[in-house]
Amino acid sequence: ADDTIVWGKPGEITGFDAHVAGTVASWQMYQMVYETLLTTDDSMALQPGLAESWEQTSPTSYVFKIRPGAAFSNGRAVVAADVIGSLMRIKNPETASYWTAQLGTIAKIEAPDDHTVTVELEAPHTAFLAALAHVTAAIMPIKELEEGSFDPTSQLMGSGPFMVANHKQDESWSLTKNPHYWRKDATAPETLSALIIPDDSARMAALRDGRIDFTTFSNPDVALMLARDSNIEVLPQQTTNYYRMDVNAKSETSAFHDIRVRQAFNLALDRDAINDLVFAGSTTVDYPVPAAFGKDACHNTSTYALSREDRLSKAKDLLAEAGKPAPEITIMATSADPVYGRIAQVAQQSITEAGFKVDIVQPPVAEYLDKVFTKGEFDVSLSWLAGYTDPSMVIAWWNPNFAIWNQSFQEDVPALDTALEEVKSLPDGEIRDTKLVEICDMIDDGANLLALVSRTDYIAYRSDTIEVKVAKRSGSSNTFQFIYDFKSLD
Amino acid sequence: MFSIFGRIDRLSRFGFGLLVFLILLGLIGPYLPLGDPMRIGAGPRLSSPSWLFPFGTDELGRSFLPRVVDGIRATFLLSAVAVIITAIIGTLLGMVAGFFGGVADQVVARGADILFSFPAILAGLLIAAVMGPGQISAIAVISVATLPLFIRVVRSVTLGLASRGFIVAAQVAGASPWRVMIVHILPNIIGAVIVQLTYALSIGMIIESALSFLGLGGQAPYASLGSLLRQGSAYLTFAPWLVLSSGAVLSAAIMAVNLTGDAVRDALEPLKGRSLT
Amino acid sequence: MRILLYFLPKLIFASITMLGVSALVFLALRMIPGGYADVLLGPFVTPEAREAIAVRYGLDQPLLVQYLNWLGALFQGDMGVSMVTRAPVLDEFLRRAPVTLELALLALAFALAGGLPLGILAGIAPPGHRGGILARLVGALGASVPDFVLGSLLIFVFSVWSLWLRVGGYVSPIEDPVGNLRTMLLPALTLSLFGIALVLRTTRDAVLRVMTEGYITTALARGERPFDIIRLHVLRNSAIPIITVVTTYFGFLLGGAVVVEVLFSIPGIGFFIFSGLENRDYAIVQAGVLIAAAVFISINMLADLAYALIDPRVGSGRH
Amino acid sequence: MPAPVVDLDRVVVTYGGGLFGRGGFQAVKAISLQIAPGQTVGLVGESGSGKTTLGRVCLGLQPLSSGTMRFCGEAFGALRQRRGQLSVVLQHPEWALNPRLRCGRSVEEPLVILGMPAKERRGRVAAMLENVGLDAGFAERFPGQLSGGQRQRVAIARALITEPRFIVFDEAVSALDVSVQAQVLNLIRELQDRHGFGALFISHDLAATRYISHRIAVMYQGEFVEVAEAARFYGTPEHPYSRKLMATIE
Amino acid sequence: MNNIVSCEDLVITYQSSNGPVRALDGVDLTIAEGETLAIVGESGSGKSTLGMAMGRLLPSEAGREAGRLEVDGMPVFDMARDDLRRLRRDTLGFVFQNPMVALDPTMRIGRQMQRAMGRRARAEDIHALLERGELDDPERVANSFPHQLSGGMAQRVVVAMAIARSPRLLIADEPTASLDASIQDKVIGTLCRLRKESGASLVILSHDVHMIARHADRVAVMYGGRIVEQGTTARVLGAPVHPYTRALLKAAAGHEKPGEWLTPIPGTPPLLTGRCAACSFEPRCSVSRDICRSSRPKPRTVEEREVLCLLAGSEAERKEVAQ
Ligand SMILES: Nc1ncnc2c1ncn2[C@@H]1O[C@H](COP(=O)(O)OP(=O)(O)OP(=O)(O)O)[C@@H](O)[C@H]1O
Ligand SMILES: Nc1ncnc2c1ncn2[C@@H]1O[C@H](COP(=O)(O)OP(=O)(O)OP(=O)(O)O)[C@@H](O)[C@H]1O
Ligand SMILES: [Mg+2]
Ligand SMILES: [Mg+2]
Repeated sequence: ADDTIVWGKPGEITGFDAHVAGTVASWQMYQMVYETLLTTDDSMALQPGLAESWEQTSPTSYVFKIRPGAAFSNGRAVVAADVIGSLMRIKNPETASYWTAQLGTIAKIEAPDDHTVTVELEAPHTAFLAALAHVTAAIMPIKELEEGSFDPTSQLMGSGPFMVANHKQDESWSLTKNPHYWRKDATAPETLSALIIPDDSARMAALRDGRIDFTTFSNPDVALMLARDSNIEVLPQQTTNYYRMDVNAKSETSAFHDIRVRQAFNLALDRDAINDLVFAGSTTVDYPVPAAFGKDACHNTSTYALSREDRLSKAKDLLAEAGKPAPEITIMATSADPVYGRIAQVAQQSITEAGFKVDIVQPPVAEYLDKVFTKGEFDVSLSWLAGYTDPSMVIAWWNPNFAIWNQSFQEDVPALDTALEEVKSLPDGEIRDTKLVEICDMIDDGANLLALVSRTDYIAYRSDTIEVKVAKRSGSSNTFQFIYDFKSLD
Repeated sequence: MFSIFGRIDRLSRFGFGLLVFLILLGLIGPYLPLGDPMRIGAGPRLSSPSWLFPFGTDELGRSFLPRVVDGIRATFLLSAVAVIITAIIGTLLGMVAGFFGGVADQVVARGADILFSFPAILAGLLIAAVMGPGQISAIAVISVATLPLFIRVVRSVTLGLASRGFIVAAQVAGASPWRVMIVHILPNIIGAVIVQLTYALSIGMIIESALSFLGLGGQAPYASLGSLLRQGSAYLTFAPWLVLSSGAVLSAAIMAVNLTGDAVRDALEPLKGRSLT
Repeated sequence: MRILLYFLPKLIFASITMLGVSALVFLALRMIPGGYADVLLGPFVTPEAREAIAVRYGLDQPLLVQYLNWLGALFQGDMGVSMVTRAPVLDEFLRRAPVTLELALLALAFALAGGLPLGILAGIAPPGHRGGILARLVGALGASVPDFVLGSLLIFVFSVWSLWLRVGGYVSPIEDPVGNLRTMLLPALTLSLFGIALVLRTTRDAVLRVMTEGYITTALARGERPFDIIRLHVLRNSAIPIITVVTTYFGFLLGGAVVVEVLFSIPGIGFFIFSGLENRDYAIVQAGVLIAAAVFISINMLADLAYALIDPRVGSGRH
Repeated sequence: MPAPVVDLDRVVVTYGGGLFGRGGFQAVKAISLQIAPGQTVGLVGESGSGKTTLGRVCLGLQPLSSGTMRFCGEAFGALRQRRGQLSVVLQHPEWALNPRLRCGRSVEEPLVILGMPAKERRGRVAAMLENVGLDAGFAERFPGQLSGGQRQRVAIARALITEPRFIVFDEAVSALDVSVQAQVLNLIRELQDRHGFGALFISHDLAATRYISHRIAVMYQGEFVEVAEAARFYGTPEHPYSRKLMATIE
Repeated sequence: MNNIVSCEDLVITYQSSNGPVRALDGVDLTIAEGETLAIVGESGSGKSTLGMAMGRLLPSEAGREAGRLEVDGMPVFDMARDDLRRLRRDTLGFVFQNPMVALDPTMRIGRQMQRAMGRRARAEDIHALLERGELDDPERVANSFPHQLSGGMAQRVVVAMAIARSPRLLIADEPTASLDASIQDKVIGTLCRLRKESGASLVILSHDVHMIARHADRVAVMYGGRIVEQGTTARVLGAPVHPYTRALLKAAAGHEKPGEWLTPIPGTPPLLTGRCAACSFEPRCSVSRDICRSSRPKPRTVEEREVLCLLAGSEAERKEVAQ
């Protein structure tokens, strides 16, 4: 009866610092509290956020006008200093933010007045604006931070629709409406509480018995499982994210040190089978440049264009050529989500047909990350990649000088690096698309980071208790970007 | 053996029969025409039990029955290996502690206490975290959890034996401590060890499946009964046969071991009741 | 005096055991692949970021120094801070302790209510008696159905037919006592089945053993009624093994009910340690395991005390 | 006169005590005793008077708190050096033999420990079993298939197989029936005549002890209160405690 | 003279895992009011079974196959539970072999005494009873737990408990076997004194012939589940006629002269599985004849005692004794 909606949150945040934490479980919570300068709409076009308008005055300079009514939850208005301080904090190596590189190189950032920020980049960086639209570039109350009344590593305080009233780790969050939120027509309820329920079945049960009003799933089968409940709706949200496999080209002990074995692996992977058997055909085969962007840059590379038979025979030939007709490999997937195990098993079956001998291990996340990104002790690793809101952002991952965390396993291809550098500064358009095709060919040839299928989020909610607004497509795991327009029906 | 069988009651006999059946099933399962446990897409995804797929199919369209049969073998094999290794180590340590006493006893007993004061599943989580998930760490976890069991029992039985005439006689005759332990003590504690072994086996099976259930046991597509349960639990409400079948078989397997353990114990140290009138 | 003399060595041994546990946990945690930096940053770990986080939490110091620092802080009641929330670990534990305690007490109550009477019945029933066989069957079943199997079954039943009970989650009993019961009953039942079997089997064995003792014959010979014999002689004399397993079981419930807490998403100690481990949140896991072990050991010492109160021979050096 | 097989000189045994060895319990208090070859010394006394402890001292199983123990005129040394020279027969017939070994194997055990070749052993075992009045078939039986008296005979056979110089019988006949007790007592007497071992016969049954012993020591709270020729115990012994014991057989 | 116990052809069999064991193979026995009867025999002869049968305290695997046993005129094996309980409580008193086992280790002596005396017993009553049992410091004893007493004291407590309700029949199964030789006599003395005071009948089951000779009025010798010879102590132990009784006396150490040899009974006692069709002592008997192997002896009266021997009193037998 009261004005509350309850979110069934699948995982607890991994830290409070929005400029640092790199997990979706954290991002989704930050989005309730923080705002970014820009945001995106239903079709992933950039939209005003904290900046009510912006202007690109040259290929390297931007002017942002900060929204007059915006204020942090303590009532203090958001001013240019907060924007500058936040961006500088991300840039500060001591913060250890991974977002530094996505922002490009800022030469100068200034505030002509309290509501204007000008940024001068050293070189053109097409994705600059898109990078500002990701929650990692959240605008924090810098004054309070400097005064010491706000500690971003243990508190959340932003200008977003909600503010934190209470947090019990691993148990629940209670958020109340930010009284100073600028969107005065927001229908959001007074309280948003979140219950942490990691288990899919338990979350479904909670949805059924009304303890939670909405939640998310990554397993497409939930739609099937919840179909019988007429008061529960399941909305698929297409994302630019996709499942991917990293192949360890660096390790001498891995069979994949030989590029031909990598290519054979890439060819032998049956992406359609993954779609059919793991996702019941509900998703699509995906590419280094995600399908959700509507580009067809990678569609004609041999890995995707050839028939399964041709691919298999080509793969076998490559293996024979490499003198390794039956390479022994291990696919590492994390145990965090059962979907990984399923993908790995289907992949296992499909590449076994080319002659590979395949094992699967599913260590916990921390171990997985350590083995893959720090030690480079693996053959194949399975994970998913955020596609963000601009093709050049995600594709930058193929440049190990940019994605330095990939250096443990990614081969450095100078030609590809150059191309990727180039594409960063090309504005969207035909020239860029041609460049993307070229890049896709190189990526396919290197067979080092492989795209598999796109990752759809499923938002399930109780149609009898709340009204939701969800973007059809989302680029930055910005699942609940319209939370301010959710409505409680009871 | 048969005389033991004759002496036990119907419930225990049922358990023993069940155990034999399950072990046989696990052993000859791969040669039975049950279908390929690994074949993805052998049938439609998540179809309910039918003649073709008696336990239904899983979320990758694999027939679930052969997977469960495979799981029986995996679960038994892993737990048995773990428990037998542990029994050997525990028996040795317990015998040394009980027979030599003094410092050796203190060290072993304290060590057992330390192991014992970790709740098994916490120890399991830690070990699986250190060693990485998989069969080896599952074996280690089972060992850590059941080792104190063996040490304690063997130690106390050995203590009881130490003052017996034949032990003292052997010592007086000049037998070395190792000779006394191997020739005289070991054969006399083996019964107690076997009883513990069956209980440890059932504990081992529970731990193995609990670890697999948490995703820390053997890795897919290898399937133990616990990992099948984990796999099925994602579809609990939609495809309950996955959880129900693997859960029922797992419980039956553990029960068979337990009942057999009871039978062995009843045969070795019968406890006769007495009526109260 | 007798009890004090009997207790002192146990206290000393307990502290040695605790020291061993602390060293083991500490070492184990440092051997785990991956650290909090990985968890916090996801895939975006760089050596610099890792270093920054290590410095922030003092993980850059030599192991021995870290261990001694930790122990030193522990003695002052400081268990460190959680890396995720940066809140004192002790506070977090104190918040969760009531949840786990409630769950454990409920499960224990069920276990005793079910296991004791059935165990006594099985112990005194003549061979072939129907009640005795039923009790043994319950015992065999209870010891054989793992908690996550039973838990899954209950989740299935109660999510398909939304009967009054609720699956998963947690409601504070202060805010909503009925809601609390609705959520806690299923996990408590799940945990108690094994307890019922444990208590039942132990009770049966202990009663059977006691029934062969001479003083039962003596009591019969002086014409006591069966009820009095059970009340006066059987219960007290079979209490020690029963107390032993009940305390072990309770200790397990307090520290090790991880699977059920995870399964039902109950924010208790077990779940906390579990996710602390997933997050490589060292302070939580160290403190958690240590607390679990301390609770376990103290409960066992309480049990020792109970032995000494029940059996006058304990600690007197004669048996 | 040959040296006594066992020669105890002011032997003291203290049990336990606190953490620092204080407040121990003196189970044997400054006892001296000589046992000559071929002689049986009976040891009687109430429960807890230290009989078993003294027996263990004579076998070299019990560390001394003070005093000395000499064996055949020499310092005792380690048990292993005395292989084959000592034996023991304890109470409880059901615990006397390793239930998992065939009786023949049990009797053979001391010879195996001595390292005697297998061929030689077989003959000795058969002869020894015959000596104790059991036919050779008993070698193949397990202790579970024997009566208490038979078991005690096998235990005696095991004790004698190495022709030891000294044997301790600790309550060796106490658990046996009168009739069987007589069998075993006679057996021990006969065998001693033949083999000439020295023996310590511990019992709280004065009747059996005086039947078998040459000398009897009465022990009370860790001390000898009377040591006298066995014949003395057919008359009136000196010490009141001894007289109390005598009363039970009149 | 009234008989407190009368037992006719009592057969009791244990169902064990190795098949049935016939512990009593037809026992005929009467016990008079106020007398002290000793039952002697080797281990396994059935003494305890007979003693326990008098209170129907046998374990559940034991069953009566045939015969009749009446205690105080009541058919023990055919009575209602409550009546049986009343019989045990008011008419019978038991003293078992090991007092440490017979007393509940977790209950103070006073409390256990009270259970035996009845709810209304006051502390003074308990102390008085303990004093009658020759326990010097009754207050301390009543406040003690069993393990705090010596064996002799504990057995006196058990004796005192047995006479708490002035039973008419006291049954003592090896009452001193677990005690030190030096205190055995004192405890048995206490028992006999208390019996005399209360005028009850006393049955002592034992294999200690010396002790029996001193305390019993009448002796019954048991062998193979039957009573093979019974009569007054002086007659049976002084001039035995059954070959078994003679052998038993000759085997017991204590009466030999210095240097003299004992004469053991060869062989081992029988373990019956069914009704013994011959004389069960025949295989060990030094005077046996063919007839002993073919017919089952019936009770006969020879030289003023009842004997189960086909040869007793015969010519051949007498010659044997003379040797
Ligand atoms: N290992 C031990 N530790 C401490 N005290 C002991 C130990 N063994 C024996 N005692 C004590 O030493 C004393 C003498 O014991 P011992 O066994 O020698 O007596 P005993 O005369 O053989 O008695 P029994 O006739 O009951 O066998 C007893 O009071 C006993 O409690
Ligand atoms: N519970 C039982 N189960 C099977 N057989 C039994 C049982 N109790 C006694 N017996 C057997 O019954 C026979 C008589 O036993 P009982 O105990 O009456 O003899 P006893 O004369 O009292 O011997 P002891 O002097 O050893 O006490 C023995 O052969 C014995 O083995
Ligand atoms: Mg002794
Ligand atoms: Mg008896």
